[in-house]
Amino acid sequence: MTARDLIPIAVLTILAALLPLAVTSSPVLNFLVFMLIVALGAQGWNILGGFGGQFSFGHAAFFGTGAYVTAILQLRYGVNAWAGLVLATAAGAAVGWVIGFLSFRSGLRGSYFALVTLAFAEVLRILANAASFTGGAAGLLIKLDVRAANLQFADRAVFYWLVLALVAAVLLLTRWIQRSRFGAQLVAVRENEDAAKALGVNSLTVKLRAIALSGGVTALSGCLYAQYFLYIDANIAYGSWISVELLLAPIIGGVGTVFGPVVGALTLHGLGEVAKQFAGRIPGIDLIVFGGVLVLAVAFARGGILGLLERLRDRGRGVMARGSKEVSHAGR
Amino acid sequence: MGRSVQDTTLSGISRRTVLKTGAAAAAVSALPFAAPSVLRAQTAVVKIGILQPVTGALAHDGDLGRAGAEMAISEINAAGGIKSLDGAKLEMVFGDARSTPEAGTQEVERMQAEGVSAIVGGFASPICLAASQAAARYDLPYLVDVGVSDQIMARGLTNTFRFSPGFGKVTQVALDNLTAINDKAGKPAKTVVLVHEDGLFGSGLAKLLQTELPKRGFEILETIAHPTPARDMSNVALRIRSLNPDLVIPSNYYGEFVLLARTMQQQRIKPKGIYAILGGAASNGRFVKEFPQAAQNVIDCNHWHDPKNPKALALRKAVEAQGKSFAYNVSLNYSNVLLLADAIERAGSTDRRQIIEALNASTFAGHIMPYGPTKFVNGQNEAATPINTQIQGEDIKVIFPDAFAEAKANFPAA
Amino acid sequence: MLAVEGVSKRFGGLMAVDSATLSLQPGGIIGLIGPNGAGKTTLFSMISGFVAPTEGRIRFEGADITAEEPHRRAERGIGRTFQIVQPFAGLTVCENIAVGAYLRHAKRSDATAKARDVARRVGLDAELDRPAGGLTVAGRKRLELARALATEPKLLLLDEVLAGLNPSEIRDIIPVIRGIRDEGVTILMIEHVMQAVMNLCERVYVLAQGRMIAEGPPAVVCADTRVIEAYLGHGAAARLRAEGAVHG
Amino acid sequence: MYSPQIILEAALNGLMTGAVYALIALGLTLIYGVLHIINFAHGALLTCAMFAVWIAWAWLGMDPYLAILPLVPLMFALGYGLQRFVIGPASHGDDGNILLVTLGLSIVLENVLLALFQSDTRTLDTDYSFQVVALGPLLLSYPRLIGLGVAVVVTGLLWLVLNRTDTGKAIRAVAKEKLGANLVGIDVPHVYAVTFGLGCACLAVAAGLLMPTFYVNPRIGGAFVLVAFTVVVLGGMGSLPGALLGGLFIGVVESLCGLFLGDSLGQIGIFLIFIAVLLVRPTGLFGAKA
Repeated sequence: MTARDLIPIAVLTILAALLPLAVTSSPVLNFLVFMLIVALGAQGWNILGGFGGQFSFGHAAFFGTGAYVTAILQLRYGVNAWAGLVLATAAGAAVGWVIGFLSFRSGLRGSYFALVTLAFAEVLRILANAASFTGGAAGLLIKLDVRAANLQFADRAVFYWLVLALVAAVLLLTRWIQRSRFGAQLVAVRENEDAAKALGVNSLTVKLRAIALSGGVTALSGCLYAQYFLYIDANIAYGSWISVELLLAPIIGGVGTVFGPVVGALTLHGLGEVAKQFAGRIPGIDLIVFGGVLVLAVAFARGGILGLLERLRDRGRGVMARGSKEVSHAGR
Repeated sequence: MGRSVQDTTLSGISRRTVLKTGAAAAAVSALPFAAPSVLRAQTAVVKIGILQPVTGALAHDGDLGRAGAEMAISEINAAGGIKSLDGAKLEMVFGDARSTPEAGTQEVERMQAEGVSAIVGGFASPICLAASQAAARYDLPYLVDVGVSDQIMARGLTNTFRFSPGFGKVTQVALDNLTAINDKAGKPAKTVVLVHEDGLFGSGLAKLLQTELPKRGFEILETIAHPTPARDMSNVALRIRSLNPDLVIPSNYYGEFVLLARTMQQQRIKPKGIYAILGGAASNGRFVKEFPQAAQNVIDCNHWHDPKNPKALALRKAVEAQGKSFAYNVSLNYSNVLLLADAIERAGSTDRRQIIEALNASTFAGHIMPYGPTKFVNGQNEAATPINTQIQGEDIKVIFPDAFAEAKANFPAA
Repeated sequence: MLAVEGVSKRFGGLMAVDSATLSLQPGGIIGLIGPNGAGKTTLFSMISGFVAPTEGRIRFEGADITAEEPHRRAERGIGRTFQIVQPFAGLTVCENIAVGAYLRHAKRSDATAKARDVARRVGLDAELDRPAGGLTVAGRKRLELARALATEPKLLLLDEVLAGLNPSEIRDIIPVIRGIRDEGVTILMIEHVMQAVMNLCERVYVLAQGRMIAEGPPAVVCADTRVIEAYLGHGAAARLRAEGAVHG
Repeated sequence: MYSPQIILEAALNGLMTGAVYALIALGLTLIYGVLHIINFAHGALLTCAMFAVWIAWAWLGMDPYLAILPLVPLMFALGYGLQRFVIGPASHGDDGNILLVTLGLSIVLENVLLALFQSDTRTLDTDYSFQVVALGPLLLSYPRLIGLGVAVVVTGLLWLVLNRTDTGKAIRAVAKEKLGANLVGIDVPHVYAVTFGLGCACLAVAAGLLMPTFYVNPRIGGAFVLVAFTVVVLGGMGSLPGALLGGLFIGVVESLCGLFLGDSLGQIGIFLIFIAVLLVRPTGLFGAKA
């Protein structure tokens, strides 16, 4: 990666990190923390769905695994919350690998892959709801004990910085993917699996790596959710709402781009809040906006918000550049 | 009734709101907070937070809870506000918990920013768990209105109070009352089938009953779990029919309870009694009105107002005049606000520590529940208790304990 | 280097390829011709690993590769192009070629350098930063070729790279193919443009209705009765000869 | 354990529940067979139809079975319009996009219903809602028996439409070979929309059959749609007889699993069947189409 790759990430992260110094309102910080947790999970989805083109409708399977693993480790085995963070990520990657192995080996793609991931998440939800070591339907409550060693902070800003740092780390990770052999092969598999195979790409391995990475990152966000709200149950952790939310953010923001998931999460949540300001008495108004934005984005803004911006920029430039391009064509 | 915030299957998409955070965008979009308070800067006000899920899966219940709280606030203000604070008026800061714990937390943050003195509400256990914990960070008094999960009070949070009975207490009383009602009728019921939804509420209850019922001489023939939403109750009914129990104890939500009752009616299953604990429909006016036949003689052990309290009757009239049904969470929110106002009155201050102290020392009896004076031990009102109702004719009647009973128990059902 | 031994492929009731045998020595351009539906592309797919043969064996440089995955064969040095060109539409031309180059160059800078080098060889250097989706048909054919070439194959399977090109485009690309051969890459090509086959190939194999019916230098094969009849129908060879006699 | 009579009754119950699953799946599989998309809005559309039946009963006093008659053309029109003017144009013919557009639609529909009707559960009551037909010692639910009959008839009708009418032939032509159908002058977008409309019309029938014994709230469709996916996958995507058999099969399996294992675990059974079929034989048990 070159400096040009790193600078935008660094600048945006630093700007975002300065925010708590200007904004001291807890509700705003709380909103931002939650938004960033969603963005992080969406970044996970984007690795598999955006770069790999495998649309999962069941990323709750990873989110929930992350949340449950950290909660169970802390509650049942007294494992430190920071270690829980690492182990939860690993568990998410492992679950990703298993689901990926089963479905990719059977050659599932497109709608079939979407359906099978959905079903896996539902099975996990029902199991978590029934099993006793997950606390069953009563869910799990992580003890409120505000100490940095427990990954609980008196100041919300600290948690904000923590999530922000992880989001930034995943931004770097995705930028690296974009610039690496693995990324090129992953995108090739997305665009045309047979052509990629003919070029020596082991598509199964590439997809498995992607789903493991994706599962790990999303599990990390689930873990942070559990750590922040200190309570989870099967419907929160494995509910289909999170699968949908993690998929919406990248698609609205710009699927398969580095910043897409973050832009999407911020836009959606911002729009939802605005909708509630204007029509708060209508239940579900923000969701109507949501679904509508999704349809509109697919219809008119392929590539999401970032794609739209890029095209607008290109159009601006295109007017000037067109002439020279045509010359070069003729010259060939 | 301590229901877990539910979410099932694909369409849960919106049941769990996809977008959950509260009104923080007010700040994000650079709108000022708390505009109303600016206008009232002259008169002293005490802000109290009312947290209810008025959108999402629990919207119907949340709406009723808010109605109860609003009634109490306007009543207190009409009677001259908080006298020890020179007649300061109560001002409601309403928060929509959107049927999810995160949204509940978010609203607590906003209420804190708006300077409330205490918060009442939550309804569902997961919301109460998360919201009371968020309030604990600021030592903000939190009064749980309904959430029955025993976890809520087991965390040792000093800011959290529950006026109504918890899960353990409800079950205990329900069993005591069942035994008493059965004994009084000459012990007609010996065998039991438990039907429960497989969420927090139903499973927890079933587990408790499985250990407790045999101790009281009942034989459990079978425990049947079903998901929410259930598409079909005919299997459950079939099993009940083949087991032919004296008593069916269901614990589930409205839709499934109605489905079960109607399917049992269809399959001509007539046990000696249907005894619901925190039943989803068993003390719901709409069920009685829409399916009087299926509903007939169903007994419930649940939160319920004191039917002999004139204030309760007046409240019921007022709520029904608004076109709303009168449910237990109206009475509970109403009573909780009165309880809180009394504590603020005695504290003579909006200081949080002093309100918490006043709540701890509360012996408030001006509420409309059949509890008598409150007595908080570690935040839980020890005096709180559920009572038994039975659907008789077109009405829900209190049948036990005798001190509150409006009618005699029809048991075994004719 | 490549030995296809009695390979068959059955799709349901249809025998697409019927015990075909083929053997290539290193170097040179070898043609695979035959009428439509003869099973040429199926045979290619079996050599490159996309279709598993029902019977028979395939060896490459002595190793039995019959059951190997396509990507393993690419690693061994078998490159292929597709009849229907399949560019990675979301990537630029350079990135497209780099996917192939990554097979032997793990580092991005190396792979990109290799891609640029290949692009120059096939005449795509002016298009490097354009999105692949925007290329003309001829451009896509070149890209298809470039990507396969970037994997540094020993054996290159070309599936109708000339189809859909106009005569001047064909004239432009033929030297490119020759250039590849001159660098020591063995080429096996399916081709319909007979003029190009005559021009390029040292030897041709003829497949008809799944069977290998002839093999030899192009001029000899084209005069073969069985080949003419396979293309033009039963009795065609005799008719042609008769006509030839009249006009001659 | 259980008497044979109970087991038989459970199996028959399952068969009758399965008939409704089959009807819902029929629409889904038809849409899949022709458009090659999975319609994620199917559940929300079912909810719409159920609310429509409820409205017809509550506001107009119309019998739920009778309500099917006007509802079938209405749902057809809704489906036609959605495909023609929303899903088709918005998705630019890309499968991934169609998934997303139907997902977006389902979110919008559900929440519009939520805004209009709030979240509480509604039921309706008819004289026959909980009537039974006594077949010897067996008590069979009268409305469900009707459901079973109607499901079989509708499948038959749909089959006739597909095989005996010009529209049906056009639909089958498009399902087989989109490009070719286009070349011979078939209006492909119109055929797509007709297919989508037919799928929605099936939902109208299913809703009318469900409402006498079931309840509706804005999210209820989700309870059925995953089962319908399973049925479709099991029956072979795109196969009408597959959907009917698959629906009946799933109904019986669910019922018997529920009887022996409890209804909660019965649910897991459905998903496991679903996953197993997808992984092992994605063409379905009854499906011939690859």
